[in-house]
Amino acid sequence: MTDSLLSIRGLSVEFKTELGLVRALSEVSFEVPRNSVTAVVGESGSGKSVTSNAILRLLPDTAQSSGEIELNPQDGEPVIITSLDERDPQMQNLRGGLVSMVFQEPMTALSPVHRIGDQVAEAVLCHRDVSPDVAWAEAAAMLEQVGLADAESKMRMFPFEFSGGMRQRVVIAMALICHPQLLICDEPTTALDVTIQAEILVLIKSLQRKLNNSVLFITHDLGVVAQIADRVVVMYNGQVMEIGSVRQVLKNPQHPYTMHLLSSMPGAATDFREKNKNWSDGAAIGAGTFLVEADAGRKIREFRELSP
Amino acid sequence: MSRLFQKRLADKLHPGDSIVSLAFLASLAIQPANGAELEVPDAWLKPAQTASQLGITSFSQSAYLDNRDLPPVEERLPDDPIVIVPLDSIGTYGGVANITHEDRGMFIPPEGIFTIAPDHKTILPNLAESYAYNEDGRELTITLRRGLKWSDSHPLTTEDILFSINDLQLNKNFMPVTLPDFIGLEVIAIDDRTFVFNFPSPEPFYINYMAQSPEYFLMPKHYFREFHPDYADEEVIAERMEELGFSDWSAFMTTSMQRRLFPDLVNHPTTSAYKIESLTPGLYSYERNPYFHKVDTNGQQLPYIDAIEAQDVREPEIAVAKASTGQLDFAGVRLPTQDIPLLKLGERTSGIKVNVWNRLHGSDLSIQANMNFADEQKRTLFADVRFRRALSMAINRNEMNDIIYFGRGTPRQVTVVPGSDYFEPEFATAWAQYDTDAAEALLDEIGLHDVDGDGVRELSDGSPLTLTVEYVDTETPKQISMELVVSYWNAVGLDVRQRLIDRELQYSRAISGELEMTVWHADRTTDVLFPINPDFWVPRKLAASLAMWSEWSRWYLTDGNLGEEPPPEIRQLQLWADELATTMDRDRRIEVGKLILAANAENVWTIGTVGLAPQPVVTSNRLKNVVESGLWGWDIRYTMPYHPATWFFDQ
Amino acid sequence: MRNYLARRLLGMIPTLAVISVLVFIIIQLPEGDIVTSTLDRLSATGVDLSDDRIQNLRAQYNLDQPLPIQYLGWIGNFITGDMGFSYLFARPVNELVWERIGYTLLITVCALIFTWVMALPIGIYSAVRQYSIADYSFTTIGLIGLATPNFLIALVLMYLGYSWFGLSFGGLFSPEYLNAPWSWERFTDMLSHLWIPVVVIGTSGMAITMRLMRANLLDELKKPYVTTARAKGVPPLKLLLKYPVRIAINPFISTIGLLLPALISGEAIVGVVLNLPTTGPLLVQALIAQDMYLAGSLIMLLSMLTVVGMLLSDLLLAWVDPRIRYERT
Amino acid sequence: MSELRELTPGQLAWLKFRRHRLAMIAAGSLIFLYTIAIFCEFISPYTPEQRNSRAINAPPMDVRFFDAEGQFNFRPFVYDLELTINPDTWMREYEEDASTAYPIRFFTRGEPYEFWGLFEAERHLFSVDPNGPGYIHWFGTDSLGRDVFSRVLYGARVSLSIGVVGVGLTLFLGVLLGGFAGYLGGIFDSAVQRMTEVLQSIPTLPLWMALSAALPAAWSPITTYFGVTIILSLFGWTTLARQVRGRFLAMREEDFVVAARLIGANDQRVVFRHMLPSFSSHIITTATLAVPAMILGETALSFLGIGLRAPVVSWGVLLQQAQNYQVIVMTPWLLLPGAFIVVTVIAFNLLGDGLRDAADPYSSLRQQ
Repeated sequence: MTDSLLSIRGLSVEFKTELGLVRALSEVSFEVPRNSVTAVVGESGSGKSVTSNAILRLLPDTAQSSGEIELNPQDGEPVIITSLDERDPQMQNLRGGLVSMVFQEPMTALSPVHRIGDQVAEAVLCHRDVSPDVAWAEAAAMLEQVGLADAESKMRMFPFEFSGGMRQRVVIAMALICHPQLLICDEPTTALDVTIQAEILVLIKSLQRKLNNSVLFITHDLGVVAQIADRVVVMYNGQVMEIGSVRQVLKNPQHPYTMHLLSSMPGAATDFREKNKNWSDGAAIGAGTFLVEADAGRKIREFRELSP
Repeated sequence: MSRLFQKRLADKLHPGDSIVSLAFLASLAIQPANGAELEVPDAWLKPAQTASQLGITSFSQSAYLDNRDLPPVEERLPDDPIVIVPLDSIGTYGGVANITHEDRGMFIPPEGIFTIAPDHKTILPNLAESYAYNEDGRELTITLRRGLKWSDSHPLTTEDILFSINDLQLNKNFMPVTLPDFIGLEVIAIDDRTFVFNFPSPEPFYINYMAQSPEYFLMPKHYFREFHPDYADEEVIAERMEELGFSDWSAFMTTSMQRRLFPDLVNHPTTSAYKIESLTPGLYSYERNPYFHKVDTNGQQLPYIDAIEAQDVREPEIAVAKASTGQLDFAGVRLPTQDIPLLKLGERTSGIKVNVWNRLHGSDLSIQANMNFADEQKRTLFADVRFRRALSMAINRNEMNDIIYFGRGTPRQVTVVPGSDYFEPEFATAWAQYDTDAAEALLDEIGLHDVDGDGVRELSDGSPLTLTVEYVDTETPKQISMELVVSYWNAVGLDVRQRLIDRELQYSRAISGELEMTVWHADRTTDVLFPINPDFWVPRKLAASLAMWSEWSRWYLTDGNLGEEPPPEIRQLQLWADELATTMDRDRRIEVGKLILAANAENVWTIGTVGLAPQPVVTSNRLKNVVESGLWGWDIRYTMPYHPATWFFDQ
Repeated sequence: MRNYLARRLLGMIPTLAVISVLVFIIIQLPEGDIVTSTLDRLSATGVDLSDDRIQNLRAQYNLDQPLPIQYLGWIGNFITGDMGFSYLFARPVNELVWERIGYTLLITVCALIFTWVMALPIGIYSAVRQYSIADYSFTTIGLIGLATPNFLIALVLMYLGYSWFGLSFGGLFSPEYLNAPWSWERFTDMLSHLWIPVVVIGTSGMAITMRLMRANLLDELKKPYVTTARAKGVPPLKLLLKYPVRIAINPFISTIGLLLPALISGEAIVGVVLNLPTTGPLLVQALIAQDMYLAGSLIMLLSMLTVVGMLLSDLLLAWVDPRIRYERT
Repeated sequence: MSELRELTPGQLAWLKFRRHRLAMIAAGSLIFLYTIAIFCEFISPYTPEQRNSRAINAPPMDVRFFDAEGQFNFRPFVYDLELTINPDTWMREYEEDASTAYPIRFFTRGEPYEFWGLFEAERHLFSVDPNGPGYIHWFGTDSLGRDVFSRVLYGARVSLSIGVVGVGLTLFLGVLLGGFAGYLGGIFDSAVQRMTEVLQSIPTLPLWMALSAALPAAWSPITTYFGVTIILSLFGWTTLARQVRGRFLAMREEDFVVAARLIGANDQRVVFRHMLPSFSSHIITTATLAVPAMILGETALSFLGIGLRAPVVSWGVLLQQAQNYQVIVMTPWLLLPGAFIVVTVIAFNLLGDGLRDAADPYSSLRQQ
């Protein structure tokens, strides 16, 4: 047993569909050490999002998972998440408490009919027994931290009055407000345009240092990986291809797929057309609790074609 | 009175019997009304005796009227009140009767100057103390009882009669068309309770008319004068109408006149046993009229029952449901014959009593083809006696009787009831036998052949022939009957369409001759109305019930100014009718009456189906003194001869 | 918000105008309607046409004027609150209507509430437990309600109401309370009768509402913000009610407007069967008697109710849903 | 790695629809009902107007296999009924007379009829004792002694067809107006918009009533039938029009339409060749869900006595004769047409749901 915050052992996930079982993850195992950023990289459908959702048990009921996910918080008993029951109070305090998540789609990740402030403060109220005012105040502070100028007034506004970047900051604030030990970022920047993207990345990194928690960063973009991660997990088609430190993996990849992946990316610079393509795929996965399976199927077929 | 009836009376009467004694009942056979015999107190058949005649000196009132700072009952009653002998037993005061709007005319019949005896012929004085015709029948002198009062205590005098006739019936604004019965009528007041009618021609039956339609003669002047331009200031009236919500004074008064059955529509003082206490859309509440002019044989002022709640039940089905489940104390009007089994079921489960009376309708249906219809082809067809006979003979009346009337009706044409002086059996049976071959033969003879072989006859010129029957499904089972009739007519190759319409619409369309064919129920079949209103047999009136010859009637009514001149045989009818109403010679009268009916029997101007049909009359078990069998119909104002004022609750 | 309201109010005017024309045309449709027949009647009986009453009649409905004038006359009176005179009842239409419209509204609104109180929870349940036995059985029940002709349910309920609770047939009150002044007893007595029409009319709308709610909620449940909230650790029930349900309900507020006509239609026929003191039976009578001015005014009035109802529902929607509120101000 | 199959959209839809068991059942029963409606003359033992004066308000008869001795007969039979009118209760009482049994025979000659008004025929699917006194009333008889079973069957033809014909009209109007409104936009659009708005804010039943009350009495049954149908569909089109319009607005901008325009296809062609097909499935669904409204509408009108008129037999007309308290207590079998209405309406709704799910490309395939 290493002393890592999160360890995933032999995690497999299958989705029931009319077309039979579709396997999204098979035998995935990796660790997330403390106080570091671990990136899971791979193209859409490789199962990274499934993995992240699996950690918070956010998979649709059609999913059947096997394997083990263990969370090993500081000053706390290790939790086998996979063995927790949905209704288990531990589960509630895990979600958003110990582990929280930033989503890919800031546009839809916030409820359109509730005020920003309420949505952020709610996270506090869900986990700590404090008065609404206190929660509100904390929310304000957090929003300031994620760089939302004059939060107090902004908190009274509704999401649709915000730009994508601002919303993503809100989502991040919401995720961090309970000082989780593990922050999962599922392609948090893909939906944003380049400049904003950079800001957000910087923000996440700095906050990670500040709050010294761990980040599990899901992305398809090796450029981003280079920018932010300490360790990398390369996934493809529901399997882990390669694990290692950023330098090692990017400098001399072992696995043919990793090489293929690197070659498909012109340097660390990010190309805009690339963005758009991934954007649409990403959307499909991010929103696609329902489309994942069909999507996965498609990807798998594609791969058959390109690798003899 | 029929000889039969007199004989029966003779049998029943023994010397020394007090006329008041309830022990002796006269029973009259009202026609072979399916065996039903009507048992009523002998006294009901004679002019009611008064308290003084019976030595009744002390009078009592219902506790309902105590401490209402009313004058004592003696002062409220007429000086010498009429005594009504209750049917079975002296009643006790009290109770509230639940009925429906439509039955209020039956629970509270109008109290007129005259009333009708249960033999359905004799006219008896009511508010009148005495009356006398001069020998040529052109002059009728009437004396009202002493001390009569309206329900608001105001004395009832000749003033009111004069007002009703001169200021209403003869007022062009109020009655744009003077009713024939008032044309040329002249009233002279002798004193405040004696007046004289002078008629342009002999009117031996005018008392029948006054008994059957009392409202025309009794409008309370002291109440209505405030609304009458001849008495009150136009502006004031206009304002009153504004707040009462009527377009003008005549509209306001017509409301109470047009709906003759419901004189209470406007809450004016009345002579009836009950007066309106409050009006709401859902409910009319009545309370006893403290000035009612009748007492029972113990000197108790009638009526026995204190109050009446008449609910507005629009749907006939609901009326039936309420009646059969004991939610009404009295119901008759909208109870169809076919529902008798259901009601009888209620008799076993819901504490009600189902009395089966007989409708006086000569036929439940009077099927009428408009011989004055605008369409030339149709009118000539309808005017052809062979066509009408064919229609009549195509109808299987026995089957109708079995299917609709449980075999307890009488298949017959539209004619008077058997008890009538004018009745002859063949009037009822002429052209009434079921003979499709004969019917088809006649249709062929007229030239209605099925040219294109589709099983439907075309007109002689080959153009299609469709008959359209529009009618109101009211009082008698018309819809179900017409379903059968139409199927019979289809069977002889006639294409018939039918549709239900509303009463008001039927009225308008009928008298303006817009109805091609229609259906009504044939009343005016007793000696109360037949002699004065032989309307189903003679074109002399415009009414919803008479759509077959509106133009000829109009011609008659307007002395030939409007409408069409009728053909000789029809004209002859009108002349006979005039003679029937005016002749003072009894034998001649009966002769003429029979001539009219005979002509009708031959020509089938209106087609009958089944008559003298069973009429369910439901009473709650606690309601007493209601006759078990009687005649039911408009001629006698339904219950007028049976003294509803003597009905009471057996606590 | 204010100018949005103003815009909507202005928008109502043309709508109502068109409706009124439509209604007027309908009034003119049947040949030989009661007013004209009354005229025929009077003139046919040889009255000279200078007679006051005929003049009143003609004047009241401008019968001797060309149609457009007649229309203007009618609508003019209507706007000034005079709905004319009913020949069928020989009373002013206003009286007839005002004594009844209240009950119509009462029943309609209760029916609406009933529909929602029953349908929404069921809808939510069967969305969350999609394809469960309960889901199916509720759907079926709802469908039966939708499928059974209103008057049939009415008849049967009326019968059961009598044989089980000894209720008097039809009407809104037992005879003894018909005339009584308002009191607690009278009120409860009314409730004991009210439920029948309310249930009858309500059930017809239930199925649709149920299935709409189910569909909406199913869509909302797929939205990312639900996952966000879950990830935030909001407990399941609270999450369900606070987010997806809250949003899925909004559309219904806007369907009030669409439900109203249906409910009022339903009321019309149920009123006849149950013999209610509402506008429904009045309308039916008027139509069958072809007392077209009474009928016309009634239809016009009911339509106005609906239009106003729609406006209210939109305002309500704007009030609960910030998105709409903002884009409209 | 699990086995994966390639599916065409059509196959996918059918697959989804088949999964929708209720919809399948609904489709089945509708097919059944319509078949009955089509062949009603043949299937029903009697004609709707045929009276049996020996059986007035007779209750449904039991069709038996076992006779009085408990003997099993291969051929089902009914006993003769003795009618007596109870003198006290005035009730028509029917006694089964076990001594005379009438076996049910198939493809017998009976009351002649015109099949679809085309050719004369007199074969009926089944009957008892064709020219003898025996009779069979499976659903009982009405107050005129007419066979309820036969009448329900004939009623099915009218009621079911009214739904379809009416919806046909509705579709035509809705798609036409909605389509062009959405496609052309501008004045036409706002005009149609206003119109739908107006029509939707009028309570339909009163309008229906007003209009059908105005139908002349002299109209032949068939004309009245069409009159009523048209009236019913006159206000139904608005909903569809709105939806169609919405779809068009959305689609007008979509590439394939723009493309079609670019290659110079005229409006009409664009609308009907390119846009309509793209959501025909949606239209079909809406149509299916619109049918019940029609059927219920007809019922309501007939109930009020301003819809169809005898001799036309529709379920509504049948119920109109069975609308009262008396029927519930004394002759409940007269309410059977109601059951048929309920079944039909439910079936159409379920079918509609099924089609909707099947047609919706975004609805998922999932286990049930």
